Amino acid sequence: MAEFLAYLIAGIATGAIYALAAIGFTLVWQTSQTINFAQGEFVMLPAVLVLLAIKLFGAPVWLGALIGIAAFILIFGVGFKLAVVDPMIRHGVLPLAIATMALSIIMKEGAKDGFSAEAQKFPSFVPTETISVFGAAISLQHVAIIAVAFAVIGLLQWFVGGTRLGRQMQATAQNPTVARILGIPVERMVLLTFVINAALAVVASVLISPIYLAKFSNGEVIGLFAFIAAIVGGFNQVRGALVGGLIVGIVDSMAAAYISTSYRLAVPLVLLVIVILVKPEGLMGRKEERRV
Amino acid sequence: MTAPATHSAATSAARRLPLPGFIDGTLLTLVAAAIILWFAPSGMGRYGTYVLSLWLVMSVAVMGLNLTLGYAGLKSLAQAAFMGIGAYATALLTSKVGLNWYASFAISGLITFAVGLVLGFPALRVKAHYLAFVTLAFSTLIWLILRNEQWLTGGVFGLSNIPRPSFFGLKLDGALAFHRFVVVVTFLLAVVLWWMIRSPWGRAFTALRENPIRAASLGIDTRMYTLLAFAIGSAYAGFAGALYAPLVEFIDPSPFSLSQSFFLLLMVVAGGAGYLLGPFIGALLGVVLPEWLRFAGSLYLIIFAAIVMLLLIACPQGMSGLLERGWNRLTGKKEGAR
Amino acid sequence: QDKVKLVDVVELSGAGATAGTNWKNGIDLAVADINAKGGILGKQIEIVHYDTQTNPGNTRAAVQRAIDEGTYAVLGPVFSGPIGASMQIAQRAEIAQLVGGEAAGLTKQGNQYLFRTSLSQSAAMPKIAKYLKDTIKAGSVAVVWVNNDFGKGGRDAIIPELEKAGIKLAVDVSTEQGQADFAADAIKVKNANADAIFVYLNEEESARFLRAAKQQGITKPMVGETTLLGAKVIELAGDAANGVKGHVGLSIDAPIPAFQEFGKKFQAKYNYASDHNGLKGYMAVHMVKWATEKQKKFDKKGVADTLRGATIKTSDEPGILIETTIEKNGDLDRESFLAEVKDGKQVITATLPKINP
Amino acid sequence: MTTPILELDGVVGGYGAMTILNGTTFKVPRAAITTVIGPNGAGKSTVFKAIFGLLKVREGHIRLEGQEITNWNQRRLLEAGICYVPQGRNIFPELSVRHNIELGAVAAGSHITDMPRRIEAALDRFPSLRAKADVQASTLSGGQQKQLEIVRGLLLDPKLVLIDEPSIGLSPMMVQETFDILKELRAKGVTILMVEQNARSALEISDEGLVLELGRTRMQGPAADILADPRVRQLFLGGAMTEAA
Amino acid sequence: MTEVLEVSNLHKAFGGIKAVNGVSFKVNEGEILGIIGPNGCGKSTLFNCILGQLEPTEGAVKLDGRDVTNMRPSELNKLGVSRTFQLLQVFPELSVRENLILAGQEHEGTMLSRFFGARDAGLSAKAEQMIGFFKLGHLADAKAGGLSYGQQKLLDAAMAFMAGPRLVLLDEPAGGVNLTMLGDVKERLRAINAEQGATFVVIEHNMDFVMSLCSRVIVLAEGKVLAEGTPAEVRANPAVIEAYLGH
Ligand SMILES: Nc1ncnc2c1ncn2[C@@H]1O[C@H](COP(=O)(O)OP(=O)(O)OP(=O)(O)O)[C@@H](O)[C@H]1O
Ligand SMILES: Nc1ncnc2c1ncn2[C@@H]1O[C@H](COP(=O)(O)OP(=O)(O)OP(=O)(O)O)[C@@H](O)[C@H]1O
Ligand SMILES: [Mg+2]
Ligand SMILES: [Mg+2]
Repeated sequence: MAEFLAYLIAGIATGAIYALAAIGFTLVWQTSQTINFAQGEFVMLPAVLVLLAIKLFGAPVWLGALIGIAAFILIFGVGFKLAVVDPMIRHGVLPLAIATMALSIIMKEGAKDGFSAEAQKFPSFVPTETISVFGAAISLQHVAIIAVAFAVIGLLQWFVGGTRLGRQMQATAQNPTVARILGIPVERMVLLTFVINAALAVVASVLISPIYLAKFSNGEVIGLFAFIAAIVGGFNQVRGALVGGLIVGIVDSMAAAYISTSYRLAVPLVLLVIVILVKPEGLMGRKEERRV
Repeated sequence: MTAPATHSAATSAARRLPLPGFIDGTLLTLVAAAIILWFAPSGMGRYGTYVLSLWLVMSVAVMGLNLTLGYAGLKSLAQAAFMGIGAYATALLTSKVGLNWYASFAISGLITFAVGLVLGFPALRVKAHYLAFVTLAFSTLIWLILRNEQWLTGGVFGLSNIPRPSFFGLKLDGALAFHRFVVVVTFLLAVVLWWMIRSPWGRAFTALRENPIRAASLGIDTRMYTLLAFAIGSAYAGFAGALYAPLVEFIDPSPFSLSQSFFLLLMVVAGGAGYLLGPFIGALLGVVLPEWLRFAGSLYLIIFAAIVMLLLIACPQGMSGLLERGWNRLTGKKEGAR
Repeated sequence: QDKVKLVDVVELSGAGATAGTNWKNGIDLAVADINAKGGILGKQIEIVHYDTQTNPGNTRAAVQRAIDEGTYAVLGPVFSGPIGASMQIAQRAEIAQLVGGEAAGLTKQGNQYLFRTSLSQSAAMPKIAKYLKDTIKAGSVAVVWVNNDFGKGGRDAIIPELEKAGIKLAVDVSTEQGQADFAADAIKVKNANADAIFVYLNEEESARFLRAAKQQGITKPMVGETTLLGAKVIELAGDAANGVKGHVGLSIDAPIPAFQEFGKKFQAKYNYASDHNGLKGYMAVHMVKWATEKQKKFDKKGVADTLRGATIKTSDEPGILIETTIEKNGDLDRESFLAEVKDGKQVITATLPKINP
Repeated sequence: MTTPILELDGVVGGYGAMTILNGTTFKVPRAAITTVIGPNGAGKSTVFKAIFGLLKVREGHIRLEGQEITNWNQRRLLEAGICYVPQGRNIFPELSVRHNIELGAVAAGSHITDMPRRIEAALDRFPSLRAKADVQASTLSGGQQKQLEIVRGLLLDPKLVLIDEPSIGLSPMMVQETFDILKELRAKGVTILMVEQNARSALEISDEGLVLELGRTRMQGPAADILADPRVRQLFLGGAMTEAA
Repeated sequence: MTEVLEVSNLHKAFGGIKAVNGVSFKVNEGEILGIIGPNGCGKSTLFNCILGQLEPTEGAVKLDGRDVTNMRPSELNKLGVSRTFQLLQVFPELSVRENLILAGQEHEGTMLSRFFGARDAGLSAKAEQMIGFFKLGHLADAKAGGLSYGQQKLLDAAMAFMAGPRLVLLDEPAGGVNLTMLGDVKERLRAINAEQGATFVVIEHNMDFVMSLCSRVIVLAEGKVLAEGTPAEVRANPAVIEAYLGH
C-alpha cells in the first residue's frame, strides 16, 4: 500500500509537469485550431535562453531570467506570429502545423549549436527540499508545479471561455472571416494567443528545468508526453491538459512499477488509443460539432 | 466548348505533342528522369551513387505519404514506422529465412498494407486528426517492439549483413548496379501511383480530402477508399523499407522513429502535397540537400529546416506549387489545376 | 601545402549529439595540438566532420563519402548501431576506422580494420563485478540501465558476470534514452532492497537518476562505470552524486597528469569539462599519428596493419595519454581506475592493471 | 430619390485574375429598403464584399454620405455605421448561441451598455433561438443558424445594413418576422440594402429595386416598377411560376 | 401503387433534445412528396436518419420493403437513393466537371474497372449535359469552391442526378436559386418524375415551389407529423398556418 502510494504521488508530480507542458497544446488549439508540434521545444528553450543570457551578460540570475524570458516571448510569441503565422494561416492550418515541425528542428538545433549539447543545471526559484506525504517523498518543486498547473489551467479555462476577450480569441480561430466582419481585431487576437502561449511556455520551462535540467533535446520527451496528455484529456478544452497530464503521469508511473520497464512507454500510448476509440474527443473534451 | 475526355491536369506538353491520350507531362517527366538517373551516377563515385539511391528510396516512402496526406487528406504520423516494418520484414526474410528479395518485397508490401487496413479504422471517424493521434501511438509502439524484441529484430544492435538482390542471376552487389535496380523499381512504383491518381480512384481519394460527407452520399464508399488510401500509402512505405534494408545493408530502430515520420511529413509538404512529382522534390530537399549543406557543418539542419519554413511561408503548396506558379507565369496561364 | 585529410563521421545531432560533440571536440583539440607541432610527418592535418544524425543510413553514406574523398582513416562514429552499419565499408576499402563504441559485439565480427578507443564493455564489466563482490560485498544488486546500444550492451555484459560472482540480480530496470523523470524507477529500485545499485546510464540520465534516488531516500551504494562518475554527472547531480563509486576507464580526473592536462586544455577551449568521449576522440587522432610515424609513410592500409597488435607507449607518443595495447581484434587493453565521488570531486581510489600486462 | 447614403461609382473588382464587377454603379437611398436582384453569379454578393472591404476594389469609388470608404477595413466600416450579414453559414460553431450573438457587439466596444437587454429583446423575436441560447451554435438547424446571424448582425445601431439573402432557409413565418424587423429599422431611419432571390416578397416591402447582371447595374427604380416590369418578371422573377402559384 | 420508402416511428434524440419524435410516413413510387415545417422541427435530421448519416434512436426505414435502417450512406446511394444538402456541400478544390463525374463514377463497374478503366468513367458527356442544363457552362473548369451560393446549390442538385437515381431527397433545393432558374429546375424535376418514374421527397420553405410541385405534403412540428394532405389542404389547415405559414 505504501508502495502504491509512493508510485501514485510520484505519478501525480510527474503528471503535473506534463499538464503544465500540455496547456500550450490545448490553448493553441482552442485559439487557432492548430497543433504546435514545437510545443516541447517551447518549454525547453526559455531555460536555455535564460542560461545564455546569464552567460553572455554575466548577469545575475534574476536579470538573466528576465532577459531570457523577454527574448523568448519576443521571438517565439510576437516573431513567430508575424513571420510564420501571418503569411501562412490563410492557406489553412496544415502547412502551419508542418511549419512548426520545422520550427522545432530549428529551436532544438539552435539551442545545441548556440548554447550547448550538454545538459545544464538550472536554478530553482522554489526550495528544493523534499517533504514526506504519507511516507512518500515529494519535493517542494513538484508541489509548486502542481499548484501552478491547477492555477494556470483554472485561470485560462476562465479566461478563454468566460471572458469576452477569450471568446473573441476562440471566434477568431473558428471562423476568422466572420470574426473580421464583426469587427474583432483578428490580428491582435492571434498575436495575443501566441504571446500567452509563449508566456506559459516560459512558466513551464522555469518550473520544469530545475528538475529535468536544461537541455536542447528535452523538448522531444516533454513534447511527446504533453501531446499524449492533451489528447487523453481532450484537445479542445484547456482543462483537458490537467486531467490528461495527471492521468498520463500516474499511468506512466504505475507502468514503470508493475509492467515491464522496457515497454513502459507503450502504456500511455495504449491508453491514448483506448481513449480515442471510446471517447474520441478526450476525457474532458467538448463533443465535435454537428456536421450534417 | 468541347469536353476533353481527360482530366484538366493534363499538362500543355501533352496537348501540343501528338501522343496517345493517356500520356501526360507527368509521365514524360518520370520517363525522362528515370533515363537520366540510370546514367547519372557515372563519375559520381560510390558515395554519390548511394545518396542518389537513398533519395529514390525515400521518395517511395514520401510518395506513399503523399497519397494518404496530399490526396486523401489523411494525416499519418507513422510512415517511418511502416517503412521500418517493411525494412525488417525484408531483412529477416532475406537474411534469416533465405527468401529471395522479390518475394520479400511483395510480403513487406502485403504486411504493411494489412497493418494499414487495421490501423485505418480510427480514421473512419470523420474528424481527421484521430488518425494522426493513433498513428502517433502506433509509430512509437513499433519502435519499442523493434528495439525490445531482440530475439527477432536484433534490438538496439540492429541487423547486419542484409543481402542485396540479384536480377535473373545478375548480381546487384555493386553500388551502380543496385542503384539502377532502385531506379527501375522506383519508376514502376511511381507509374502505378501516377495511374492510380488519374483513375477514378484518385478522384475518390481527393473527395475524401475535400468533403467526406458529401462523398458518402454520392455512393463513394468512404470507408473502403479511406482504408485503401491509407493502406496503399503504407504499403509504399513498406516497399521503401524493402529497398532501404539492402541498400544500407544494416538496419536498427533509429531511422524508423517518430521524428523520422515527422521528417517524412516535412518532405511531403515541402515538395508539394497533392502533386505527383512533389515527393521527389521533397525527398531531394530532405536527403540530398543536407549533403550539399555539409559545408555548413552542424548548422546544416537549421538551414534545412529554415529553408523548408521559408518555402512554406512563400508557398504553402511547396516546391511544386512554386514551380507551377513560375511555369504559369512563363506560359501566361492564369490558374493551374492540380 | 600538402595536407593529410582525416574525416570524422559522428553523431552531431539526434540521440547521440552529446557524446558526438564531445568526441568531435576532442578530435579538434588533438588536430590543433598536432598541427601546432608540425603535423604528421610534416604534413598538416585537415579535419572534416560529417554529421550522421545518429542514423545508420546516413552514417553509412558519410563513411562512404569519406572514403571516396580519400580520407586517410575514418574517425567515429561513437554509437554502436551506426558503427555496425558502417564498419563493412571501411573494411571493404581496407581503411582503418577508429570508433568510440563500447558494445562488446563490435569486435567479435572479425573486422580487421575496426579499432576501439576505449575499453570494451566485456573488459570493464568483470572488473565491476569483482569490485561489487570484493569491496562492496554485495549479495544482491539492482541494475539500472539505459535501453540503447550502450546500456543494453553493458547490461548484457554485467549480468553473466554477476552470476559468476554469485551476486543475485534484485531488479532489472530499463530506462529510456533521454528520459527526464526517474521517480518511479527510483522507487522501484528502493523497493527491491538490494545491497548495491549498478547504474549504467548516460551522464545526464545518471545525474537525474541520482537526484531522484536521493529524493526517494535511497542509501545503498551506487556503483557504476565511467558515465556515472564523470565531472558532468557531479556537476548536474550536486550533492546526490556524493558517495557514488565505480570503475573508470578514461577520466580527466584520473591521477595521470596527461589526462588532467587534457581536461584543462579542453575546458579552456570549449568552456566545459570533457567527458570520456572527448578523451577518446583525442586519442583516436593520436593513434593514427603514431601508426603513420611508425610506418614512416602515408599508407592507409598500413595504418591498420601497424595498429593491430601494437602497444603505444606514452614515451613514443605523448598524445596517447596512457599506455595502450591494441589487441588483434581491435579491442584495447590498458590501466583503469576505481573511483569514488567525495565532496563533489571524483577521487581515484585504486588503479587497476591491464588485463594482460 | 432622397439624398443617397451610399454610392458606388464604376467599381471594378474580382477574384484573382477574374473580374466580376465591371464598373458597377448605383446609389442607395437613405432610410429606405433597396433590394438587389439578379441571376445566380451576377455578382450581387461580390458587390457586398467590395463595399465591406472584403474584396479589393481595383478601380472606382464607394462613398458613404459623400465620404470615400473604398477599401476601408471592417473595423472602420463598422464604426462608420455599416453592418453586414453575409450569405451562407457564418457562425462560430463551437461557441454557444448567446456568445455568438454577443460577439455582434464587439465593434461597439463599451459604448453600448444595455447589451444584455438587447440580446434578450432579440431572442424574444426569435423564440426558437431563446430555447437554444446555451447550446453550441453548430447544433442549430440551418434556419436557426440564419436567424442567429440576423440577430447578431442587427445588434448595433447601424446606419446602413447590408444583408445578403436573409430568407434562405427561413420558414415563411420567420421570413415575415425578418422583413418586419427590416421595416421597423427603416422606420427608425436605417437604410437597408438587401440581396434577395425571394424577389417578389422582398420587392413588396422595398422602396427601391435594383437589377444586377454580369457585374453591372441593369436597371434601378422604385420597387413597384421593377416588380411590374414584364422583362424583369420573365428574366429574373420566374414569370411562369409566379403566375401559376 | 408500390411504396418506395417507408419510415416508421422514427426517433432521434440529441441528449435531451428530441429532434425527431416518432415520425412515420410512406412514399409511393413516382410521387413528389413535400416536407415542410418550422425551423428546427427536425426535417433535416429526419433526412439524415433516413440516409444513414445519423443513427436513429429508434424506428425503422424501409426501402422497397427492405429494412435499410442504419445502412451506410454510400450503400443507400448505390441502391438509387440520392440527396442534396441544406448547407453547401461540394468538393471545393475540384472543378465543376470533376464534381459531377465524382457524383456518378461509383455507379458503374467495379473497383477494378474504376482502377483500370477510363479516367472520366465514361461520364464526360453526362456531366456536360448537366452543366448545360444548370447553366454552369462557363464555369465547367472553375473550382467549385469559387462558385456563388446559388451556383453551388445548383451544382449540389446536379450531382444528385448524375447517377440517374430513383429516389431523391432534396433538402431546400430552392434556397438562393434565382426564380427563373428555379422554374426550369422544377420543370426538369417534373420531367424526370414523369419520364423515369423517379420519386422525390422535398424539404422546402418556398411555398410557391412546394405548392406547384408536390402532390402531397407532410407538415412536421417539434419532431412530429402535424398534418398531411394535398398542398391545398395543408395550406388551409389552421394548425399549419399557426405553426408555420403565418398570417
Ligand atoms: N471566392 C471566389 N473565387 C472565385 N470566383 C468567385 C468567388 N466567389 C464568387 N466567384 C464568382 O464570381 C461570380 C459572382 O459571384 P457572386 O457570389 O457575387 O454571385 P451572386 O450574384 O451573389 O450569386 P448568388 O445569387 O448565387 O448568390 C460568380 O461567377 C462566381 O463564380
Ligand atoms: N448534432 C446535434 N446536436 C444537438 N442538437 C441537434 C443536432 N442536430 C440537430 N439538432 C437539433 O435538432 C433540431 C432539428 O434540427 P433540424 O436541422 O433537423 O431542423 P430542420 O427542420 O431541418 O430546420 P430548418 O428548417 O431550419 O433547416 C433542432 O432543434 C436542432 O437544434
Ligand atoms: Mg450571392
Ligand atoms: Mg434543415
